[in-house]
Amino acid sequence: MVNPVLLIAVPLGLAFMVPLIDSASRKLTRFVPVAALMFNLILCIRLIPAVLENPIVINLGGFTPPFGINLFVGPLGLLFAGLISLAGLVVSIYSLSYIKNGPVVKYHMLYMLLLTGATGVVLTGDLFNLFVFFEILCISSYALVAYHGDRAGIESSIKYLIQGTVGSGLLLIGIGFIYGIFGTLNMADIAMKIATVEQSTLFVPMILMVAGLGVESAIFPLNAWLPDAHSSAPSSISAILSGIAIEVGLYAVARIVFTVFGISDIYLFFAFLGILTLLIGEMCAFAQSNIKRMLAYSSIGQIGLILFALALATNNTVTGGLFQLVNHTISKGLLFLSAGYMIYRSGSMEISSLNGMGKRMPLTSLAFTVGAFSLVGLPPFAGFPGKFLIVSGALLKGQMVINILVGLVLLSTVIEGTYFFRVIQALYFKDGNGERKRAPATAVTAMITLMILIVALGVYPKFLADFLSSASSDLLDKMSYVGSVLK
Amino acid sequence: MTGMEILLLVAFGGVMLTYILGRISSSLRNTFAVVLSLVLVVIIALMYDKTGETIFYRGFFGIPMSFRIDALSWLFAMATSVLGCLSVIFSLSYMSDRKNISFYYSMLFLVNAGMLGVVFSGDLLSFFIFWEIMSWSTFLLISFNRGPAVAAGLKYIIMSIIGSMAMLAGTISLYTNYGTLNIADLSHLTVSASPGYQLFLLIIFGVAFGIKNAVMPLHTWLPDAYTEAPSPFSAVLSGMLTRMGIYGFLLIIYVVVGAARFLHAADSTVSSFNYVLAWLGAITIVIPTFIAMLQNDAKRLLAWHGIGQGGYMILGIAFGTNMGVAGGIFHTLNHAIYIVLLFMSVAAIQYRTGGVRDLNSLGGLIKKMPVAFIGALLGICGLIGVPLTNGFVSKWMIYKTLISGRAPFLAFAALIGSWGTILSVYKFLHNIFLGQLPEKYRDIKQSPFNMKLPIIVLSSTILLFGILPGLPLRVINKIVVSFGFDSLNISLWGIVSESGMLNTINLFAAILAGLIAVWLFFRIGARTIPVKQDDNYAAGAAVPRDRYSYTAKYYDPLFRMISPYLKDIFNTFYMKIADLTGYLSNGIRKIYTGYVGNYVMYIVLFISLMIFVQMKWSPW
Amino acid sequence: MSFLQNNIYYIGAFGLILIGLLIVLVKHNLIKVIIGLSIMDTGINLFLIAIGYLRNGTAPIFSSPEVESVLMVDPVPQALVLTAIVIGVAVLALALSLAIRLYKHFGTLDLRKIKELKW
Amino acid sequence: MRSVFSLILLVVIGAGVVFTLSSIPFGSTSSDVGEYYIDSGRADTGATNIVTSVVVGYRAFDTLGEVTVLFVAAIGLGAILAAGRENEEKKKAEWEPASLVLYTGCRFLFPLILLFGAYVFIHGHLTPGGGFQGGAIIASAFLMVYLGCRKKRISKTWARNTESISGLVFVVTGLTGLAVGGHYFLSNFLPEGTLNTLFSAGIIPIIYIAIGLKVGSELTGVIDDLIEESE
Amino acid sequence: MIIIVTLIVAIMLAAAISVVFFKDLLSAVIASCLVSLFASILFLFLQAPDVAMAEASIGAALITAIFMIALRRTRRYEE
Repeated sequence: MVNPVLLIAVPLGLAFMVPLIDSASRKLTRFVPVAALMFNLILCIRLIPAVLENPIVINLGGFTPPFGINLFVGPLGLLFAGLISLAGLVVSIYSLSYIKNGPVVKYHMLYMLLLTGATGVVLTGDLFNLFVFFEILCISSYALVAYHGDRAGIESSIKYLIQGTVGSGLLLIGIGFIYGIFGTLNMADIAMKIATVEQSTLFVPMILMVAGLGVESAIFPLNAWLPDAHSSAPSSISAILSGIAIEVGLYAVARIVFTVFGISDIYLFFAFLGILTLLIGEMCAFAQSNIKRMLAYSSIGQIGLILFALALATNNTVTGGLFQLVNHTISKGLLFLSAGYMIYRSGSMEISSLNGMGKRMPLTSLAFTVGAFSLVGLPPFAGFPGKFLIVSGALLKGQMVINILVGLVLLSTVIEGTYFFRVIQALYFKDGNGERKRAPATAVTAMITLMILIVALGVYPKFLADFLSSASSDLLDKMSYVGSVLK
Repeated sequence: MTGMEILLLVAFGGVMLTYILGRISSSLRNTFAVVLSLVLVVIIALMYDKTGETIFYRGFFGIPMSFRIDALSWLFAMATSVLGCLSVIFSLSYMSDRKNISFYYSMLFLVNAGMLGVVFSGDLLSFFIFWEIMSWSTFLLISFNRGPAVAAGLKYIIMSIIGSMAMLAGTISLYTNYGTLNIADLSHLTVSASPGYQLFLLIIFGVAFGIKNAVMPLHTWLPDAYTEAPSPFSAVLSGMLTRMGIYGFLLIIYVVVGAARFLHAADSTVSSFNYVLAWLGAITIVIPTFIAMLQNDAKRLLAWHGIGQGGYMILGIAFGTNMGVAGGIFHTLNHAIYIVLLFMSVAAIQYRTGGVRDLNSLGGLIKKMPVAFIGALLGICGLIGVPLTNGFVSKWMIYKTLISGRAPFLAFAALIGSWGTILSVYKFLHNIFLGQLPEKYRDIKQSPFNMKLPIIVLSSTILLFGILPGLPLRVINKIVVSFGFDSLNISLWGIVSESGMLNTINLFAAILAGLIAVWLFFRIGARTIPVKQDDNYAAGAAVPRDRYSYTAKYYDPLFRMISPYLKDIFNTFYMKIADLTGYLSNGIRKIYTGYVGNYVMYIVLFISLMIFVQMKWSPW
Repeated sequence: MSFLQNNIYYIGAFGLILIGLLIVLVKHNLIKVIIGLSIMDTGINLFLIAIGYLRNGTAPIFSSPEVESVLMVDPVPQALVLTAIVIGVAVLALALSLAIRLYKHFGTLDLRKIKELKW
Repeated sequence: MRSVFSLILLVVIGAGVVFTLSSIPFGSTSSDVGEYYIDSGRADTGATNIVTSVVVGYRAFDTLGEVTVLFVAAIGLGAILAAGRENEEKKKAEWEPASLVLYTGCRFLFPLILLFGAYVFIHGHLTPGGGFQGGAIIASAFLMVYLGCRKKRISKTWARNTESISGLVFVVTGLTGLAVGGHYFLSNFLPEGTLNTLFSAGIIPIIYIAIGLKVGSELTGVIDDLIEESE
Repeated sequence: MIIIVTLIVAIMLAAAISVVFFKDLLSAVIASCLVSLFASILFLFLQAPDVAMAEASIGAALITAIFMIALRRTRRYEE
């Protein structure tokens, strides 16, 4: 059996090695992330059968869980790890040609470490360890947002940094409270002991932790960094931030709220929060004329939708939410990647500057169109099954409040459709000028891979549904989580 | 593989193949397109009188997706494929000098395939999926012409998404309640549904289909879309695509909910829904028809008539007797035939005049383009419902239903509609074909053969169905029976019923006799001398030779009288909503002020608000 | 006095945290905001250590192998704080390098004037 | 106005915190995990400094992450400063040379401080201190040289290679544990030796030395980058 | 003992608050250095010598140095 700790250790080791490799051969460094993420992807795929049978619990350093740190590789964690490797691989291939200027070696190191941090967050079973990996994720994204060193990048990076640091500070205070109350940092251990403490005591730590993680996961009042950072980062990084970083944040929120605390009184509140995030994100995106900002706000909206789905906490909705999450990673990645080259060619982020791109860059425009269709939830693309599952799960609950929220979800889809179709019209049905020029082969490879994935998932969602279903029970079934960690 | 699977495979496979062939050679693509559309017609024709259902896919979370064929879907599929075929043939020369023709053809086939998928769907899931495919591919075609078409396409797709979201909600609600989406199963299961739930289903699906069929308050996408789309596609759009809404109404009211069983029970909620729907249909007849009268754009005029005629169909279907439903379905078919014919005639003229469709700048083309004239003439005869054209039969059936169903106001509304139709389409015919020929059109040619062919085919169909309505009515009767109504008594020549019957052969004889009499009268007693058109008395002033049009202000006093009442207030209303959404969004995004201290403030505010609520009320 | 005895460290810790937050909220000079973040970090560290304290405990170090386990303070928060301090300095260094860049681009550190990205 | 509003919000948060703190009385909480570490830390890891046994033994994975955080920050800082530097012309500021006393003092003190730093991290498992503290002390030695001797610079490649080699040592030690030491990442595969001697506690000194070098070189690199920037 | 601690806490908080009011950023940096320094003394009181060492060497020394380098490059006084 392969050991899941390699998912973190190998990219980390390779990242440490990059300066040495770099002094040996300049060209080789660019391919290090590709190799590392390929390795991770293969590892994830090989782990699937074992994980579906039983979650793998790795005790690091050989100390049993409440005393040592453990990795918990359940279906959910593996789903995220696989998604991170997949998106990371595709984007790293894209970056090969997209990132040409600036300190390229440092870019690839930071990029790899960002993904390592994300993998660590989703696999760890220890609260403080989660914080540490979260910091890796955050700090590398601060640096990557400012990668180009231009005005916008630096400005958004510093704003992101301030908010992110406040958020992680709050998270650390929450962890401190939790340690003070329970005397342990192991999530399974805390989950087991949660019933021994009066509920009201746990409120402040929980809200601090949710707020801290919420900053990264872009839940409504905490997400002000997102549009700036996503719009001014290099497009490959925007794709990763949108597709991986905020999802991982959401994972952490869900893990803490559902598995660790698991007190169902608060779930409905999160459903409302999700809808609020969804509506605000979509409406702000509606009013944008800058394409990357529009995509960024749309990410906020999608996160709201996923949060709503997770917060309903039934197997169906969580499966749907996870499906939507997978879809969002792939589609938004595709959108950012294709938009990246279109912006590169046209030299401006205004939607009007993309007029007539359908003629000049047909494949890139097609990629954008497919991504947009998928995100809006049109069949036969990957967005539809997710939306279908979410709505059906929510209606199955049969509560009037939730039915109304579902109505709002559908309403927001209309808004989302409007602004995406506006861009598609600009691409295809408005006249622009410029010469016809293809995106480079690496970028095309990346986009075609994602397009194939979108269509495949849309046509045959069952492929993922079973796995997602066990992932959702991994998230919701607190007892089996506790049981498998603390044998 | 059953026939339906092969059919859909051919339809969707053709989309790709058309595009790929288009990259190779345009003539190859054109040949392939014609062959493909003919193949579709043949396959569907071979399916006549079959019923059955096959599951074709379980990959969507294990929900079985199936195809189903019965008389209803066969009729719609046949109409779709034939009109699609004619539209492709027509496009061959109409689109020949445009850009992106491969894209045009493949999207046309995609729309067609989507419609075929919709009508052959055996469950609501595949129905929804094909419906969506149909919707977004339509969107890509409506904006094909660029310019103002962009706004039209956006309007269309927004309303279309609203409709499909409503449909999604309804579909999923059915799924969560009954655990299946198979239409046949659902029709048994919904028997026990509460009246409230039935009403909910009808309303939520009604929104979706009402938008597609442009029922009055939901119609605003249609005029722009019809006007701006490429003309051969406008024909498909108005002939079949819009009428998928009618198919949907039939499916939801009479198949899924099964309203025929209890429609006329005293306390049925469904009957009140249908009553409201019938009134909406009546409004949809009257107002758009009169708005049509105000139009000076040939396609826009036809578009408004498209809405108005949709009202007749709704009226017939909603009234819910066997005669009414049959009339509604028949009118759908007839409308498809004559409106496609009219659009094609307009398109032929556009083709030769370089895209002109302004009624006031055309005229006198009758001698230049006689085929188009005959097409337009027969088309408007059908539209009005002149006896011996197909429109007459279906309108007769609807009138008869309304009168024998004691709904005088509805009947009156329908009648008013017909009156308005006559006024406005006469203007249409006159301004294009009669009157004076402008100088610049002195030497335009006949339209090419592949444009004439569809016009001739459709014109003869109008007469055929007008004289022998029994042909389509047999199929329609089967549909009506399958809904649970009593069978109609149909002969090849018409309909036999207890209170008054329709016999078109008698009519034919009478009208023929009348025509002969009139012809003889004028032939024998002719005392006229031909004068030139501009040989006119104009208060002493010389009449301009080039442009003498006494039709520029057609019906002007009438316009001045009615036009203040005929503003499209719904369009204004929706535009207001869109503006409002824009303002609101613009306001909301102002919360991201750009000052990072505020952003941190939001974080702190969030936490302290939570803590405050918790400490004050302790809800947790 | 017993109130102080029981709460003085908590007061100190949360005093620092809240003052740090206050600085971030009301000051608009970037350097000051970063100082605020650093003060907040210090406060958090103090809070964590205070949680692990055991009255009359000794430092968790066995100065000779013979010493039996006496009353010792909890070592876990200390380990956490070691980590947190290093993370703090990492973020701080990054923030200051960004501040230098920002100053180069905008010629000011006043966050109210750095609002090119908004809405 | 703004500050008053902020104060109100912070007071509310403070109230929530006070409420929660009432269930964590100061100075009397004891955690099972902490007690376990104190009781069996020596036996498990062989370090007499229990904090060290937690940092490098029980929670070594955290430490790996933490080293990575510092690494990320150092690279990120380098990237940000480098990205901006590309598009501006180099200008060399004139440094006022340091006085002779300062110069000599710095040069004299520098090896001593280095030695002290090394001592701190080598004895991390025995006495207070460890890799982070030692690394920070080493970095401050370099800082002193930068400030006092002005013109001295450490070689960039040297620092970078130290950084990556020591990082690699950490990871490879962990992977070796995975390979030979009972199939756990970062598990101890070396003999624990006798308590309270320098060569004891298995892999802990190795890791702490690696950490010390890494932290030292990274912080030095950070300072170097910043100073270079400010020239 | 408790009085000393209280005094240290008071000074520390005073130093922290003074950051709000200093116009000279260098003074603010020094104040934050003081905060770290006193915090490290408190760590010592709380029986955490490791942390005290780390805070003194990193928090008080290195961070202050980095701040000062940054201040050299930017602007010393708050606008």
